Amino acid sequence: MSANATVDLDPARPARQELESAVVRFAGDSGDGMQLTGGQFTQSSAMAGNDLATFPDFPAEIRAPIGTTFGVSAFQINFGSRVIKTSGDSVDLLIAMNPAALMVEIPNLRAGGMVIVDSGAFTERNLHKAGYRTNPLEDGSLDKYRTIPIDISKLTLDAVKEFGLSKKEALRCRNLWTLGLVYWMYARDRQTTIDWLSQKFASRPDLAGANAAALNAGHAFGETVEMSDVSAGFTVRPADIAPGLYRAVTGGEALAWGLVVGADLAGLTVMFGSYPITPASAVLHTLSNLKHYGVITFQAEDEIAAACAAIGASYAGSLGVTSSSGPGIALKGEAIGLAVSTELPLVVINSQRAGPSTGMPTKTEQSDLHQAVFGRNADSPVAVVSARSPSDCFEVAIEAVRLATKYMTPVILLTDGYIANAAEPWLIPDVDTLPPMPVKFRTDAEGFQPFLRDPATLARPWAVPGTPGLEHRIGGLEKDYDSGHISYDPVNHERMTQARMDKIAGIADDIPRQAVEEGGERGRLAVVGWGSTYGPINRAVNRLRGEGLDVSHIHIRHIWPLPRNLCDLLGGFEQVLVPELNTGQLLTLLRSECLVPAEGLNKISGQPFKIAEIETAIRARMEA
Amino acid sequence: MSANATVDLDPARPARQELESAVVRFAGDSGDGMQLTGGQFTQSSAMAGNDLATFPDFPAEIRAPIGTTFGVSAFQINFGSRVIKTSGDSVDLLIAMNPAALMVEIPNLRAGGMVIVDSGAFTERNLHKAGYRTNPLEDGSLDKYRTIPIDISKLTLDAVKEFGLSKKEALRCRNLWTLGLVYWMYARDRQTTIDWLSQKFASRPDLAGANAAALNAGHAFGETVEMSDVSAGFTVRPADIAPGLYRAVTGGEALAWGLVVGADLAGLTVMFGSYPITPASAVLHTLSNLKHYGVITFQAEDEIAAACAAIGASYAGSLGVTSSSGPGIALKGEAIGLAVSTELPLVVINSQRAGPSTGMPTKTEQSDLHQAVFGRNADSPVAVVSARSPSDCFEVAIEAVRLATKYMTPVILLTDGYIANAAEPWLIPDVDTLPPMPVKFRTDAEGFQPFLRDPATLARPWAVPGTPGLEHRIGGLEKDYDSGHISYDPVNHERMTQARMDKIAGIADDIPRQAVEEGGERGRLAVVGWGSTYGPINRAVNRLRGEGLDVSHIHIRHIWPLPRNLCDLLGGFEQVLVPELNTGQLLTLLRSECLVPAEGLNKISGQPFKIAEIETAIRARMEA
Amino acid sequence: MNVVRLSEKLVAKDFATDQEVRWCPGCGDYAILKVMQRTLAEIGAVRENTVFVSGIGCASRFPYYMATYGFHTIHGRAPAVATGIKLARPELDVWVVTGDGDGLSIGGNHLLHVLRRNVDLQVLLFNNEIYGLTKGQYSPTSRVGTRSPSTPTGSVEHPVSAAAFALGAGAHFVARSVDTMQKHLAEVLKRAHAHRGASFVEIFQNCIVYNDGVFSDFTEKDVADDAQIHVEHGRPLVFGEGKTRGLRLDPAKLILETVTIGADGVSEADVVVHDETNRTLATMLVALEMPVALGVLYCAPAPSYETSIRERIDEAKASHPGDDLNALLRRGHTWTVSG
Amino acid sequence: MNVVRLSEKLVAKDFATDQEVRWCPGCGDYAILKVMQRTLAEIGAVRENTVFVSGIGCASRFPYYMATYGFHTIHGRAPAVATGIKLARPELDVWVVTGDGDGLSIGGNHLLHVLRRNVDLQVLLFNNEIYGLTKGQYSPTSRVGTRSPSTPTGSVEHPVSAAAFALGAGAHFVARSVDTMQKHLAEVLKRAHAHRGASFVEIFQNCIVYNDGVFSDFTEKDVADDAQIHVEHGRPLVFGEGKTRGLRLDPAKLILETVTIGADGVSEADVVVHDETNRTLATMLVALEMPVALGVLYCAPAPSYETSIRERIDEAKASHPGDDLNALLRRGHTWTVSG
Ligand SMILES: Cc1ncc(C[n+]2csc(CCOP(=O)(O)OP(=O)(O)O)c2C)c(N)n1
Ligand SMILES: Cc1ncc(C[n+]2csc(CCOP(=O)(O)OP(=O)(O)O)c2C)c(N)n1
Ligand code: SF4
Ligand code: SF4
Ligand SMILES: [Mg+2]
Ligand SMILES: [Mg+2]
Repeated sequence: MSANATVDLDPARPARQELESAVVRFAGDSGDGMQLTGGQFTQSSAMAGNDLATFPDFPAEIRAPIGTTFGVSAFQINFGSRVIKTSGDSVDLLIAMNPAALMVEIPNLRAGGMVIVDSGAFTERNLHKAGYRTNPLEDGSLDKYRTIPIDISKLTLDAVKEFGLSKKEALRCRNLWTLGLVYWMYARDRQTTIDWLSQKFASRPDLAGANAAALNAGHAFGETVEMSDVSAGFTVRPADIAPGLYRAVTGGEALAWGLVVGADLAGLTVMFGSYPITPASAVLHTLSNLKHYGVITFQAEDEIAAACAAIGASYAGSLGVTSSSGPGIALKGEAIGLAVSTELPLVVINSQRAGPSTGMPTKTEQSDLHQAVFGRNADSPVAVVSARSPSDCFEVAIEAVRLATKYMTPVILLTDGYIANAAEPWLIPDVDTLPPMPVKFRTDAEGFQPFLRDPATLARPWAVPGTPGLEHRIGGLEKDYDSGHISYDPVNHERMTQARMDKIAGIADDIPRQAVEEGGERGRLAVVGWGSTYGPINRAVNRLRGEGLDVSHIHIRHIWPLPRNLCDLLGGFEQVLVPELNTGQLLTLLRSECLVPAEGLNKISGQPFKIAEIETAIRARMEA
Repeated sequence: MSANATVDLDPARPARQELESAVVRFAGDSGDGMQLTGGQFTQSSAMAGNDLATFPDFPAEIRAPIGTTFGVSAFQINFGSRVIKTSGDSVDLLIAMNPAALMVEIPNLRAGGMVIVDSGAFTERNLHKAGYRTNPLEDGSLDKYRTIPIDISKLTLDAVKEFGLSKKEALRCRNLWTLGLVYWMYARDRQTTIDWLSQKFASRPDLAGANAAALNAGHAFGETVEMSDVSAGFTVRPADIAPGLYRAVTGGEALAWGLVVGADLAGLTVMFGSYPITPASAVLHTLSNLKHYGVITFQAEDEIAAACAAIGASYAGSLGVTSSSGPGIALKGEAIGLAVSTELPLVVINSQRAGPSTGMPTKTEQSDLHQAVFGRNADSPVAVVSARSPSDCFEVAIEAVRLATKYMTPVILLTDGYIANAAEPWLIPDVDTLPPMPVKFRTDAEGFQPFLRDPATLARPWAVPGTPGLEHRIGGLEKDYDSGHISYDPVNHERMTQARMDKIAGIADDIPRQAVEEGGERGRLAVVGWGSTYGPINRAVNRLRGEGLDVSHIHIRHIWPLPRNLCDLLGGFEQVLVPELNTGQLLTLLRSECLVPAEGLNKISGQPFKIAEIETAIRARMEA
Repeated sequence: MNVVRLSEKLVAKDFATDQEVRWCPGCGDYAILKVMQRTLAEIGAVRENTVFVSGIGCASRFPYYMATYGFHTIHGRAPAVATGIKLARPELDVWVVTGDGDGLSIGGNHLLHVLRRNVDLQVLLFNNEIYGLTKGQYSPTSRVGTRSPSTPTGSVEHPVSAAAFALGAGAHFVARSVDTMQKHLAEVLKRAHAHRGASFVEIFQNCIVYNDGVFSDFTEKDVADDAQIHVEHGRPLVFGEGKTRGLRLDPAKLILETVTIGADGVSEADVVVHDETNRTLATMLVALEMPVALGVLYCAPAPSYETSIRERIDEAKASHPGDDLNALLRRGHTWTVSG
Repeated sequence: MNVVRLSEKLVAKDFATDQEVRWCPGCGDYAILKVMQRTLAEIGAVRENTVFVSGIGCASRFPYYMATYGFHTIHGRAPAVATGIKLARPELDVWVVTGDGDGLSIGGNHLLHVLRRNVDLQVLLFNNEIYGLTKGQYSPTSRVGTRSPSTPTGSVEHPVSAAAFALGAGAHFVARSVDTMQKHLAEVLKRAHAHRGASFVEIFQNCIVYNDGVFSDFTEKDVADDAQIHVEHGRPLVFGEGKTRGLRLDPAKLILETVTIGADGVSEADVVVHDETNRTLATMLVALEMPVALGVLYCAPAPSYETSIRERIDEAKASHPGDDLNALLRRGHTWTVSG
């Protein structure tokens, strides 16, 4: 279909076309409500039983001038009747609310994909602001897409006329009109959104009504004004997913909840010290709303104070947690070293973003692995774990709490900007069935020495101020192995350094053996990933295995120490490929620990991998 | 000879015994002037033409209570007619000015070694303070050494009587008496010390006189009161060392001077931002005295400010240098990332000490290599160089300045507490013969873009405020490759990340190929070291090669990037052994970069390697 | 960069870059930018000798919009970077732009020390009582009860007063103005520029998105007269319509009380005359909640840090004539080994 | 640790550990330690509920010598660690010991914020105007001209006044004493302990090795009477032998001037009466160079941070009765997939 495609009124309505999955991307100005729109569409897809993954893509600016390309805000959802693991390589349906959105987002649309534009927003002025010299709706530049220009502005104004809103307010309903149309296209139910509107605008019934009217009008437009390209619309059947109670969850939320649940399983309360930073603040915000679970959030004066306050809280018997992104974690290095030396539990969350330095705060990257494993002065080993998806953050947070409290050690939890903001459906666990992992504070004065270790875990006792008879002093100077007093003794320092190493290394016996996600335990190629690359790697391997390629996917949660069997496992493959959103950081570990000639597949563009990129790389290695 | 050995008056005086080398250790209370004594003995040995290496060993406390073991201050010197590369594994002659010094230092004395004690200081009270239950001069516990108790206290009081000093002042001359005796033992000239005394005590001629009298009395004691164990004393012939003008230099001094000379060769002045910390402060102190060379030292409020001020100075066209030890470097991580992102020259000096955390501030370690190479958020590559000995600091400092200014990059220079304080003789270079390496500031506005790179070095232009027409803005956000403006473009970020990596990697073409210090270019075993382990590794390999073992010594100055030929070189050896004063940090690099099954030899006791430790490890591998 | 050089006197727009300004529409930062560009033109600033240094935050985007040299550094550290610039090149005219979070939260210590050391910089703190860039968390200057994403039920912390902090830190120049008071702000910036040493200027700045109207109780036109007092050295501290109200010292309570001239036997003579060199007066003015004191509250020049440092260097050079680097390496004890 | 527990009242030595005290012989820190141990006994402190938190420096070795809980943290960060302890366990009695370098150089920002937030801690700053532990470099409180290894020709920086800084930071309790004034110091410590909120105490402490006698102009016995004024709430500000000298307000210059009672028509009524709740008075007292004001200069209680935080938590709990963790995960929109 050509760029001049318009509405086709042919009444012979064919049946809805069935799709296995679809990727829809809503894009508009920051003020156009695209995130809300996407959120509503996500809910309705979930209700329809699809599996799904979403990714909100905010502009870097707080509120850029209207109509500019750098003010474009987008929300992408991939939903289907099959298992969905990424928010989608390329877009099937793009919604562009203005020329800037079209300009920025059109490269994401697959050739032959569909784009719905609000032609009413394609004014001279807006075209100019977006950097168009000619109108793309007219110059043929969209020929390779199926373009559906609709004057959504005008249709919205018409739809909400009766509510007597100002023009500005009325135009704010454009997103709901559009959502209505998209609902019709995928045969979605509108009720949840209407309910949500009346709740959201409880104090402004006119707005609630107008928005609902716009939603309905958009829907009706689809139903009545049949579009040749859409025929009768699409359906996406429910996916075959485990039964149970679901919700959508972002990484930020899941992490926060995992911390609270983990602390509860350990019998502790959370003291969360943080300093705002993109994209880590979501955890702070979520936890700040959980005071009724006893959670204390402390917005410190800086990252150092945040880490130190968390250490103080752990010392006093709470679960000290601190959270930041790369630049902030850099500042915490010295304090983390104190927690290593004093052997106090501490969970350190790093929501990674693109760097170096300030970098691109709103863009994702996996480039703080080196920093997590190696980034402190002296030999100061810590445990490092990573989350692979939004919902995985919940489990990983509990695991971090378990390791920190059981081994009296800092644990660094790596997540990233993609996971923090992306949402996916989550089969809500029953907290009462999770295994408790209660902490035992030391209370017995008999034989107590603050750094005498548990022979099994090598953890020192946790003796909390307020406990009579256990008064003692700790600090960052080297301590005598037996008495815990300051010691400059050479042999003792060697022994303590070794004990700190061994304690962390020993965690390898207390974590699951490394499993293979897809494919065999030996073979031609292992694709080894960690963190948020899970989805695209898994899909790529899955697809290529479908084609008969001998490739396996291994995904590492425990970055340090690595699972005991990992080197053996990798030894069973002819080639090892390590896709990472950095220049090759897990790669350093795998090569130095296992001496395997692993190769990196590196993307450092601030964007997640596309499935196709990984497929291409795998194919190249299989053909070689 | 037994512990009860006393002075023997046999007049048949044999000839002095000739020694190839000797290790003397002066030990006493912090207030006993052991560092000065050692310094004087060093000078006289140097004047005598010996090669030598020294190591001062201070107590951790500022000024511990008199007579306690933790207040013992020691100074060790190894001197000889052969090449000397370490301060010596074990001591041939120990001077113990009090029981605490004996208690602490006796384990360093080789079996059969000689110990001179001031028996006058072995009072009940002092024995008790040192933790002795019985008098070691009487209980036979020193049987395996040749013990020479002399009532130095009394002999000193006698010697200085005529100067009418208080008893306390008079006793302060004990060290000079002892020095006189040791001078006699090794046939040293006293004149330089007498000159030094009259200069030092210019305003107190009585003290100058008394100290000189004590020195002479100690010397006379040796000459007249012949000791059976010493016979006629020893001689150590001049070493075969290159002719020229020499001085003794500590690592701290050499580093400071190297920076000033390096800056001068580059046509820059030094702006040194630092915050005091042991053992890094020596560089700050030395540079603070060099204002007449235009050196600005800025004692900042903390390490972050120190690094940032250095960055500001570099931005403004000075050579920004910042210096600290591990914990302080941890704090600088974020700022170093800014210098990586803005591509400004910056020299970062890390005088490593034992950790983690505060650790053992006065003890040496090599455990910040991981931090230097990997310890920042995101992919933020920097160059890393290391110094192997006190005098080597001079050259390495110049190299750091060269790389920082030529490549517009931070360079981390690793030295350590051992090197910072140890001294060695140094053939003073003629600065006028050093190759200039002038910096060219950008002044031409034509075609100027702040991040457009030099095609050869990939360095960006250095355009200094004050230059008309080049006004521009830089910062830590990602920049467009061409225009230098803020850019969130994915492809650009990938390109810039790669360019930053390539720039640092390209330095490998601009540094010497890795040479082999001792031994062949292929063989059974390569011992690969870096930094201050140079001396013991070199001596060990040298000795064992003397025995015919097929072992080579490779010592790495450029830690990052590694020399181009290194992996090939290592590939030519059956085994690679990496001795380090850490748990295996260079090891990580060698294994991951070269995929060689290198093994670590690790010592984490806050003490340098002994030659024997390395010999043992080499032998074990050669026999296997 | 700006390759075009003008021989004639620069005007405001010569200080604007070609970069699109990316603050939210209606943000108070725009107004400050405009005043700054005009002020630089008016004081005859030389573009290449002028440097703007900032940390991180909305305010800290400022350098990108000034056609001078500029350095957008890292969060909180601009004073330290600026100190290094000034030490290296004292002849440069260096402005530091910071926010209430950048300057008083993470960067409080550097602010303390740059003011104490009296480095010759102009430090402009854009106080919007909120973290703008990170989307609206409360800041150290936020009032008790501020609701924000990190304090959904309202903050409990006592805010810090930027000007009181600066005085406590030993600042030698402390002034205040408001984003929208274009003339007043320009005058304050000129005074700050003229002062040799660290000049601290707090600018009340409206964040229209996350803290809109937080200063309206004294900045709105209809209340400004009664809610602001514009201090001027040597002039009585009067305010209000017709300048009929004034500040009188209550010597018992040691506070400034508001009086109406002519009422209750109060005459103009009772009103305190502003003495900008008096630190106690400045402290009392800063402590006033209503009216809000604006203008140069304190100015008591003292030698600036980089000047003193340079003097030491010059002295050292003078006292070591002809010392070259070979002399440095040969100072102290040396010996010759002959071949 | 101390396994022996006494049932009777503890005495000073019960607060001493078995660790050898490792300050230089003659260091002022010994005297402070002695007073602290005695004071804790006198106020009936419970060892297990008392925590000493310090940074790094000679002063910061303090916790090792107190038979309570103790945490020797990292340089400058003790206030932050202490804040975490207090948030986790408000019932603990937490003392922070810091030095002029630890507290005002690297740690200045944390000090600012802990004072501003009014966390219920006693912060004792041992001011010896030097970096002791790192062997004698000048510190932010060192006077201009201080010769030290990093300032061989004398420092040029204007020192910060610890107490003025604390007042500028919004501290609610500011006091001063001297290491060797055992009785006075004990009283000040008791007052600090009694104050709920952050209590800031500057203790002038002699570093016998690197800065000996730096306070002798007002601490030596023969000058103390005339060089010190011991302030007491509600009492006139008098000093000198026979308390014949006093401080009078100069309302024009807004300073406290020294007068002799009985001379020049000055009567006791002219002397200012100390009001520890008056911030301006405290500011003026702190600014006095001679006599040096000692004692509780300012004390104006306000809700402490951890109390307010705990209140918020209790309120939140009360308003969400019966919320369990399953409820948390199920809050908001959910849907059921049936099998
Ligand atoms: C080390 C570090 N920590 C945190 C951040 C995130 N951050 C950026 S700006 C900012 C606060 C901004 O507030 P303010 O200084 O008041 O500036 P405004 O945006 O209000 O102008 C924060 C917390 C960061 N960039 N770097
Ligand atoms: C991060 C870090 N920087 C620097 C140091 C070195 N350091 C230890 S104590 C100290 C200053 C001590 O001065 P002060 O706080 O006045 O204590 P004092 O020794 O005088 O009691 C310094 C710079 C350190 N331990 N850690
Ligand atoms: S968030 Fe606030 S301060 Fe930041 S640009 Fe927008 S209006 Fe201005
Ligand atoms: S150096 Fe000074 S402050 Fe430190 S222990 Fe010695 S005398 Fe006390
Ligand atoms: Mg702000
Ligand atoms: Mg001090």
